[in-house]
Parts: sequence; C-alpha cells; structure tokens
Amino acid sequence: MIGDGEALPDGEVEGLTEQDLLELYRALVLLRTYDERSVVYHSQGRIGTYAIFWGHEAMQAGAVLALEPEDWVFPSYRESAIGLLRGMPPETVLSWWRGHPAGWWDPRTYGVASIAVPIATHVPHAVGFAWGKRLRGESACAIAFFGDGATSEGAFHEGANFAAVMSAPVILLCNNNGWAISTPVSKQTKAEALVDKAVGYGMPGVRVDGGDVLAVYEATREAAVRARAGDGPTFIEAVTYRCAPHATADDPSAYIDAERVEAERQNECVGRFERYLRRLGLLGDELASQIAGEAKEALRAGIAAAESLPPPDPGLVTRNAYVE
Amino acid sequence: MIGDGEALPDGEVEGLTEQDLLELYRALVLLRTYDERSVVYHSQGRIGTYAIFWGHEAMQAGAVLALEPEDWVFPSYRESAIGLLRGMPPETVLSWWRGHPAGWWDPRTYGVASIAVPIATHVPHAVGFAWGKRLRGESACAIAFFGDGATSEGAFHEGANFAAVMSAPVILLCNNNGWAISTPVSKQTKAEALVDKAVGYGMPGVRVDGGDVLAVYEATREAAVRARAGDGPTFIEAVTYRCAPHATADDPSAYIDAERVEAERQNECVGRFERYLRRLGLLGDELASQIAGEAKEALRAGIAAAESLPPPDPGLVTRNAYVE
Amino acid sequence: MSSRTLVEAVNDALQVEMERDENVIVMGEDVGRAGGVFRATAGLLDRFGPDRCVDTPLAEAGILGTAVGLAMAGWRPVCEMQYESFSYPCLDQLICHVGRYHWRTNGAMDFPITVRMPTGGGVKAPELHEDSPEAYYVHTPGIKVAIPSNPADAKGLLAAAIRSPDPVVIMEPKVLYRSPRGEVPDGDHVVPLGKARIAREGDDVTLIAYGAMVAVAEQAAEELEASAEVIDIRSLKPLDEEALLASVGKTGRAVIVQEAPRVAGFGAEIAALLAEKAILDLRAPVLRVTGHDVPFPFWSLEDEYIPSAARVLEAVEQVLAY
Amino acid sequence: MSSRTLVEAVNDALQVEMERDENVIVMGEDVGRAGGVFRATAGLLDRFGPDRCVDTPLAEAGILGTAVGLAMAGWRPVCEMQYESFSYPCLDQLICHVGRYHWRTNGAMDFPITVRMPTGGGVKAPELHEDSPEAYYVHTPGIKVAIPSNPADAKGLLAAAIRSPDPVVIMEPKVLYRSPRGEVPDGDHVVPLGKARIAREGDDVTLIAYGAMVAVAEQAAEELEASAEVIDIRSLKPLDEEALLASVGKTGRAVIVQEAPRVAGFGAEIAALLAEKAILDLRAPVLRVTGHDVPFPFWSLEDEYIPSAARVLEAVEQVLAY
Ligand SMILES: Cc1ncc(C[n+]2csc(CCOP(=O)(O)OP(=O)(O)O)c2C)c(N)n1
Ligand SMILES: Cc1ncc(C[n+]2csc(CCOP(=O)(O)OP(=O)(O)O)c2C)c(N)n1
Ligand SMILES: [Mg+2]
Ligand SMILES: [Mg+2]
Repeated sequence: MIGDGEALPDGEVEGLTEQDLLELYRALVLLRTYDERSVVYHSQGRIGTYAIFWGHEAMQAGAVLALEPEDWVFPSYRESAIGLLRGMPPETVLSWWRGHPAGWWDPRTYGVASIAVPIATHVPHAVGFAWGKRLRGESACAIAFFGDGATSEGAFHEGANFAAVMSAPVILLCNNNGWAISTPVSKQTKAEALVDKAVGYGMPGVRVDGGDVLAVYEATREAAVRARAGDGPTFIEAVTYRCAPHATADDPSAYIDAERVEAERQNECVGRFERYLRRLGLLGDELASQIAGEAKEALRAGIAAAESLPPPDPGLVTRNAYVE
Repeated sequence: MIGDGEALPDGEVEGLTEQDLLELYRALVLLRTYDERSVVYHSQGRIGTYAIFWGHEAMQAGAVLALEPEDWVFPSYRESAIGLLRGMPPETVLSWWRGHPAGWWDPRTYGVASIAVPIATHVPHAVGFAWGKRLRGESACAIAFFGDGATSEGAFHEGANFAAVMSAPVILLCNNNGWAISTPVSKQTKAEALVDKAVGYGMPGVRVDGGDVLAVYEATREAAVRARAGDGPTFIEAVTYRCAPHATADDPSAYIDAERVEAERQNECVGRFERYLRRLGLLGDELASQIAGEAKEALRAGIAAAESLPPPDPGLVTRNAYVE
Repeated sequence: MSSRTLVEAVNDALQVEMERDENVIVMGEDVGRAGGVFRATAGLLDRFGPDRCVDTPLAEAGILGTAVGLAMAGWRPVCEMQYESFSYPCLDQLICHVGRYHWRTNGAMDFPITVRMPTGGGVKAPELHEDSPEAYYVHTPGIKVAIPSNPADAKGLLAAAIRSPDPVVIMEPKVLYRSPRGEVPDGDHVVPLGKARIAREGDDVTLIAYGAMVAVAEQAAEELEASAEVIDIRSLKPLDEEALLASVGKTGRAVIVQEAPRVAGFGAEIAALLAEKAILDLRAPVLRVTGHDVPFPFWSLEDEYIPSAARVLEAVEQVLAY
Repeated sequence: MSSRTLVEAVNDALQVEMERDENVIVMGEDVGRAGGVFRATAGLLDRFGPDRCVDTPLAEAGILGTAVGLAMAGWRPVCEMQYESFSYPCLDQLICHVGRYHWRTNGAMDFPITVRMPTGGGVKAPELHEDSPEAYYVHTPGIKVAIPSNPADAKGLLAAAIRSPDPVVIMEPKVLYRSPRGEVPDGDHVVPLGKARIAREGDDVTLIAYGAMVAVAEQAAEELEASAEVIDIRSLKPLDEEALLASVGKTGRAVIVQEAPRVAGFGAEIAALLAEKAILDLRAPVLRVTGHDVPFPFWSLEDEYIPSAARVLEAVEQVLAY
C-alpha cells in the first residue's frame, strides 16, 4: 500500500516542485471550504440535500492534479465539486445542489462529465471516452470516481471489463470510505480488499491511503503514464473513511462507530498535509490564512452569485430533451 | 489445474465405486446421444434451432452426479438436456426445442430450474435459492452453469458477489469453451484465466479440465462439501472447447480454427472416459453397446413421444401469466 | 384505527405481514440497521432478525434476481428499491424472469415477489430521485402494479401484494410519505388489487388519477363550479374497468391526470380503454394532463412540471365546453 | 435502385453511412468477424477495420454505456443489440443517461447514438427471442424510435437515425429480414423521422400499424369489402399526428394493430391521440388488435399470439357496424 496512514512525513514525490505542493494544498483547502460551507448553506436552507465529502479531499485533489488538462474526470455525486479544480465557478456546483439549471454545464468546458447520480453507471462512460480518444490517436485519458458500494453494481463490472478488453486509457478510482450509506464494506464484498477485483479484469490494481494526497497523486500519475503508453486501465483503491453523514439528510447514529469517526477526524487529510508542508517550511501562518481566505472568498462569491441568479425559465420543462 | 488433458489414465477419485464410474459413463452416453440425435432431428426439421453441447458432456455429467438429489441445477440453454440426469424424459427437452409447451416443467419435480435463455441472468437465481435454503436450515445447495461470455455480464457479477456476501451454498460452474458465438474468450476478458475472477469475490476458485469427467466430479464434490459446511460458494472454471457450431443456425467457418477443432474432437470427453474404463476393465464391448443401445432407445422413444403430443391448446396464449 | 403517515402505514403493513407469515423476507439497500432511507423498514431488523430483514449489497438486479431464487426456496421476498430511478437496473430481471417464471412452469410454480419503491416528484431531490416509471412495469406481462394515494391504501395494497401469489410492484408516492396523515386500520388490512376507489362523487366530468395526482385532481374538483367525480385508480394492473366505465358512462367526460411523461404513459391506456368501450358515452375529447416528454427537471422547476390543479382545471374547462 | 431484403438494406445503410462519416462506429456482440447473427453487419469489419466495427464483450449495458463515452469523444456509435429481449439490460443506461445527457448539459452536447435491434416474433425461435418491447423505448424521454416495415424504409430510417444528433432506437422486424425483398435506393437514402407512410388509400376505415403488422393490416384491407386506408407509422417517436388525424378525419373509424402485449403498449398512445384530437370525427370505437398480456408463447403457438389478418378483419367488421 503506497502511502502511510500513521507515520509522517508522507515522503516526497519525485518531480513535484514546491509550487506543485502548494497547489495541491490550495486545492485541498478549496474543496474543504466548499464542503464545510455547503453544510452550513444547507442548514440555512440555501441549498438542498447535499452529499458531504469531508475527509475525501486528498483522494479527489491528489488524483485530479496528477492528470493533464486534456484528461476527463467522471465524478459521482460524492465528487460534486471536483470541477472547482478545473476552474468551474462554485456557483455552478452550488446551483446544482440548489436544483437550479445553472447547475448544468458543458462537460467540454472543464473536461468534467456531469455528476453521476445512479451508482456506477458513469464507469462505462469514462471507459468509452478513454477508448474513443485512443481510437482517435489522441493522448487524453479519463478517470472515474466511484465508491466501495459501486463495486457491487453490474455497471462497474461491465465498465471495468470493457476497459481492460479495449485497453482503454482509463483510471478507475474507487473511494473506499468504508460505507455505502449504512452498509459497511464488509457487507458489500467478501474480498479482502477491493483492489483484489483488479485481478479478475486482468488489470493492475493499486491500494493507496486516500488520506495521503501525495500517495494518491503518485498512484494516479503512474496509472496515467501506463494509460498513455497504451498499457490500459488501472484500478486504484483509495482507502478513506466517511467521517460525516452520507448526506445532509442522513443520520448515521444508528449505524456508525463514533469512536472510529473521531479517530479518523483527528487524522483528516487536509490538516495532515498542512502539517507536512509546515514541517517542510513551505507553509507559514501567513500563507495558510491567505489561502484559506481566498477559498472562503470564492465560496462567499459563489453562493452570492448562485443566489442572485434569476429563477429558471419555466419553459425549460419542455425543452432540451432533443436537439431536433 | 485438477485433471489433465494429455496424460491418461485420468487418475482415480476417492470413494467412487465401479458402479459410480459406470453411472457416470451412462450419463455421458445419454447426453452425447441426446445431442447427436438432436442435430439429426433438426436437420430433419423435427426440432427447431438447437444449441449443440457436443464435447461438454463431461463438464455437465461430472458436476451433476457429484451433487445430491436435493441440490438444484440452474442450466443455461447450453445445458438444455441436463434434466435427463435427473430423470426428466427426453420428450420434455425435445418439446422445448420443438417450441411446444410440453417443454415447460415444474422445477421442483427434478430440482432443475427452467432453461435460462438470457445470458447469466440465472446466476442470481441459483444464488438466491441456495441462500434461501441455508436460511431455512436445509442442506441443499445449488449449481449454476454458464459460459465464458457470461462472465462479462453484470448479472454474473452481482450474483457472484451476493453469493459470497451471503455465503450461499452455491457452485458457479463456468463452462469456458473458448467462444461466445464468434467471440473468443481473449476478447471477452483480459484476465489470464476466468478463475481469477474468484479472487475479487473473495471465494475459492478452481480450474479443471472440463473434458475430464472425474476432475469435474471431484472439484464439484469438494465445492459441495464446502457449501454444506457453511463455507459458501465456489467458482469452478471448467476448460472445454466448443467443437461444434454455437447452434444449428450458426456457421462458424468464418471465425473458428478448424485444426484446433479437429484436435479437440480427437480428445473428446466421452471416448476418453470410455477408454479409461476399458483400461480399468470395467467396460467391454458388450456393456458398451448395451449402454449405447439404451440411450438410443431413450431418444427414439423420446422423439416419438414428443411428436405424438397433440398440438398445444391455443388458449394457452392468454393463460398462465398470473396465478389470479 | 390509528393516525399514520403513509410511510408509517407501509411500515405497519410490513410488521403485520412479517408477523403473519414467517416466509416473508424484506431485502434491499439499507433496509436493516438504518431502517431504510425513508424509514419504511424501521424496526424490522430488531423484531425479525437479520435473516428476515436483509441489508443487501448495492446491486438492484442482484436484489431482484436473488429474490427469484429465494421464492424458489419458499420465501416471499419483499424487495425495496431505494428510489424508483434505481429500479431501472432490475428491469431486465423483472421482464425476463419475474413476470415470466410462473408462466414458464406452465403455471405450476408461484413467484410471490413484491417490489416496493418510492416514486414521483415534489420532494426537491437531485436528478433521478423523482421519476414516475410505472408504465414500464404496467406494460410487462406477469406483473401487477398498484400505487396508493393515502396511508390506508398504502398499507392495504402492500398487504395484498405480499399475500398475492403473483409478482406485484408497489410504487409509493414519496411526496406523500410524511404528510398528510390518515386513519389506518390496525392489524390485518387488505385492499384487494383490481378495485378503484371513488375519491369524490360527481356528475359532470370524471377526473381519473392515481398516487400523488389524486390530491391534485381532488383540489381541482374542489375549485370547480361543475360537479366532478374523482376516481383513484389505486390498482393500475389489474385495472378496475367497470368503475371507470360506470363513471364516464354517467359523466360523459373524462380528464386523466398522470405525473409521468405523456407519450405511452399509463394515462394513454385509460384513454384507449375509453375510446374503445365508452365511445358512445363520450361527449367531449378525453384529455390527459401529464408530465412532459422531457426528463423530470431540476427541482427548482418541479412545480412547473408536475400537473397542478390549475392545469387540470384548464383541461376540465375544455371538456365541459363540449 | 436494387432489390434487397430488409437485412441487406440495413447492411447497405451501414455501409453508406460509415463511408459517408468516418465518425460512425458499429459495435456489438458478434458484429465483426461473424457479421452479426443476422448478417446485418457483414463485410463492415473487412471494409472499415476493427476500430470501427467492434466485437464487444457480452454485456449490453456495457455496450450502451461505453457508447455514451464514445459519443463524448466525438464518435457516432451504432450499437447492435443481438435480439430485442437482450436489450433489457441496457434500459438502465438508456433511461438514466442516453435519453438525458443532452438535456443534462442544457442542450450543449449532442449524443448521436443509434441502437438497432431485431424485434418481434414469427421466426420460431426459443423463448425471449420474439418480444416487441417498443413501448419501453417510446415512453423514455430523449429517445426517438422508428420501426420499418420494408427494406427501403429500413435503410432510410436507419440512415436518418445515424445522422440524427439525437439518440434513436431502430427496431427491425426480424420476420421480415429475409423476405419479402423490395426496391431500395442505392447510395444516400434517408427517410426522415416523424413522417408516416400511407401504405394504402381508403375511405371507410383507417388501419394503423407499424413494423411487421403493416403487412397484416394490408392483407386485411385486401380481403375487406369496404375501402380501408392503411397507415404505416414508421416513426413512433416523433409521431406523425397530422397523417393519423387526416386519415381518421376522413374515415371516422380506426383499428390499431400492434404485436406487443396490449396494456400500455404503443397502440394505447395512438388511441389516446384519437380520443383527444379526433373525438368528433370518430363514428365508432377505436379498437386495438394486439398481442396478449402474457409472455410471447412457445413458437408452436406464435401464430395464435401474433395479430392475424382474420383478427384485424373481425375488429374492422365491428367498427364498420357503427
Ligand atoms: C443505482 C443506484 N442505486 C442506489 C442509489 C442510492 N444511493 C445513493 S448513494 C448510495 C451509497 C453509495 O455508496 P458508495 O458507492 O460506497 O459511495 P459513497 O456514497 O460512499 O461515496 C446509494 C445506495 C443510487 N444512487 N444509485
Ligand atoms: C443477455 C443476452 N445477450 C445476448 C444473448 C445472445 N447469445 C446467446 S448465446 C451467446 C453467447 C454466449 O456465450 P457463452 O456465455 O460463452 O456461452 P456458450 O454459448 O459458449 O455456452 C449470446 C451472445 C443472450 N442469450 N442473452
Ligand atoms: Mg462508500
Ligand atoms: Mg462459451
């Protein structure tokens, strides 16, 4: 398992400049800020039900920043704000959660596909996209984010198998956060690790500490190199833990282990990377609060922009099903 | 890999009496006769399109005879005549291929589920049945037969995963005959062997020579012991080769390797076991022709019975969709 | 009698039926420890144990597919699909096997499988949490379909489904899950499949609806000058043709209200029935007030999509003009 | 013009469209080396290579799901489902994504995906090789559906589908694959979606059919004393309402012929259309001659199940009695 949940420092990643490291940090903070603000906005009734990703920021940022701009990202609802790492304005994502059509976007603008709500059904999309790019002789690859529960779906299986058979340049990133709503991964599979599934598809599998942004970055970068070299897909199991409710509508008290949650929160990924950067001397209080401020401001502006949007055109309910 | 395609004798199986061995032989001959006669009946227009299983008899008979009468068999169209090993009269199966409702049966009569036409969709049925029997504290287990191509379907994946998670006493028998109609297994999966898929489900996997009836018997018996002991499912990959067209409607000349087919036909499973029994001195010309004669007679009587059935009641087209 | 919400009535039905028949087994995603995302299965795990209230892996086709096998082993599975839109992966099992297996055994073997799911919009949820896919189920041979509009029927129809030897799909309007409350008979309570309910009597026009649209039709009837009869179909398949024909025979006018997309929706079957068997009674066109042939919108627009009393009234005015 | 069978016409359309647009990619089970189990894709592999004529793994949801991604990468996938009944596993992708993705991008991105499959009975095949599931597809927002009744339309409608920026499902009546032959325009030939065809002109009654049922309706019209107009719908969605209303406006009587199970089948939509927009023209009940609400039977009984000219005539006599 690349990365190390216990010991620090997490170790260096070859070729990463100090700027790169700070960029990773900015991404983590932006995602964390988006998530924490969203929970507040929800409690204020300013957005609808929201799927919290607190603690999954390293898994998301580490993977996306390891890719090229030409590469496409296929998120699940759990990675709803991942477009922010591709320049998508927060108001777009906030609008999605506000049930406003301004929450739709053109995937080509950011290289980010629409948020997939039905579990695992976007895996074949990422595979088809990657396969299609390869057929065109282009070097773009794709990454699909999905959860531990998603591995039980036929759509995951068929997509993964197509990926291997077509040697599609795709990265299947499974965020194993231990839970599918109230269902623990132990009731989802009897496999010792989800990464074991890679064997059955004849593709390489890697298991990483999803709380270690550098470990995720490295694993993803290696998978992307393989993909571009024509060596096909890689299955990455990023081990994280869901420290928050499944979504704002969910009350996990009935099933979650509070102590485990507490422990995991202590070791949460953003603070962990922050401490690392401070030890390296790359981050001080000033820069840290500046980065935090930028993120807060982005969200403040984002919710303001989302809330100042005119109500959607009622005519939309009869439009856009067809081009012609 | 249990069993050995080259060397003979195939080696003994502990606890198998001479009677057991001859019973296996009778089963092989009955299936072979059914299959060869069916191809003739089809050419004579006496049955419709027919899915040939020539060369798969050892895989079918070895597995079914290793089970108890209480255990249920879930066949695909490729195992259409497997009910014969449970006392189903040939006319029932022949009627199925004649498109006559007399081809339907009550699964409880023989412990044989209906023939599954949609690939892999019966895998979850076998799993649910086995799980359900276990819940009742009964010792029955189930076996599902499916092909190499079926492993690409979501239904296989979801069924296999349920089997492991519910530790259902079920045997997943994959008949890897190298082809899904015109699609070679190399285009079906990138896994080195289909048995590798077992790892991803956290269940034991076994790879056997599907042309070696004793190897299949032994692997199945061990899987059944595990199942009854509460140790859950087993994935068995039985390696065979499709020496015949996919079905009477198929012309494989466009895609098949004729030499390979010839070689496989030389080593076909019934003759191979017959030579083994002769070497053991258990089978002589007289007994062999007696067994062959019984099988031929069973088919002759079967087709006669099927053909003498009155035409189906037209009223059936509006009945039996609902109990009430 | 107890005053219950619709989801409480569903839970009551499950409690009663599981108590009544030890072969009833409830299975689905998060139905156990969590008691279901809408709490429809709350308390079942503690009361009946993990063998009879099963948290399954996340695989709808696997849920329904294993339910077929469980039925073969003598169980009466009640499968929960977490949301109607997540029932789509199980359509294959439903069409190929659940609706065909009894027939496939020449009627010898029964498959008493119940599939229940929340359905419809009005709850301000993200995409694919507010569809109304009943037409897919109704069109499938071997499947029965019922959609309650109130707590008492929710309990009674689910009980009928669980006791039925045939596969039944019960679609529960999620917008009605928590309100309004209604009086629900305690203990045994069965509403037979195939019987419509006259929600309101009237003489000038018949409003035909089911599920959440019944309240919309009733509101329209309330606001209407003329006298409208409101029929709550309840059981889409089998359908209570007599009730529909009797009412339209009386009123000579019909407006059908359906939340689902219009084309080839269930409302079309009702209109077709009237065009065949009530043609001489009809004094006006049969109008359908429906959702649009466009995916259910982002929820800020859902009230524009879901048929409203105003849209129903418009249609009623039109048919009354004849 | 060349005389071709329907399946040859399908093949011709694929050859022409793949030649015309290098973004067209054909994919499915056994479409390559074997040229498809019905030979619809014969010759494509040799002519266009393995990148554009792809033998896929045996997974229908995977085929349609990867097609969505291929479309995102700029391809125009033409997916073959080997038989209509094996398209059921892809309903989930079809409903959740294929029909919704263009809408989901606010109309920014197109998903020019064609799904083609053989459909219907009459070929004496085993179970689940003879269904008529068009209603599932027609009811799904974002999807267009066409069903040809002859070789020329089979080519033209498929060409229109492949060139359409919208997802289109083409269902090819397999009973017509090899006969009768018909004159098919060579090269470019497009039959626009949304236009019905008057297969036969008449004044007393309108017979409305599509696919293999058109010939049945024509035969009935042939045997009829009275003068029957036969309309071949061709494009179920979008539907040519004008053509239907014009004909029924003229004849005042309509009989709809559909092979699929009756309840909530596509014929109900046609009847509903007439009940809404032709009510004043209708002089008789709108009758549907359909398959039964029972699975398609074992093939020795298929002629009892599939609507026959005799059953159509019975219905016509009934409506003419008014
Ligand atoms: C096909 C489908 N079935 C059910 C659901 C309802 N649902 C939403 S999230 C969820 C759990 C998903 O768990 P996992 O895959 O581990 O992802 P996570 O939520 O943990 O990120 C379920 C069952 C769905 N969205 N899609
Ligand atoms: C869901 C589904 N898709 C497609 C088909 C058509 N079909 C029938 S047999 C077959 C190939 C099956 O190959 P395999 O699983 O290896 O079994 P085999 O025929 O070799 O025994 C296909 C594609 C089907 N019956 N069901
Ligand atoms: Mg999870
Ligand atoms: Mg095979």
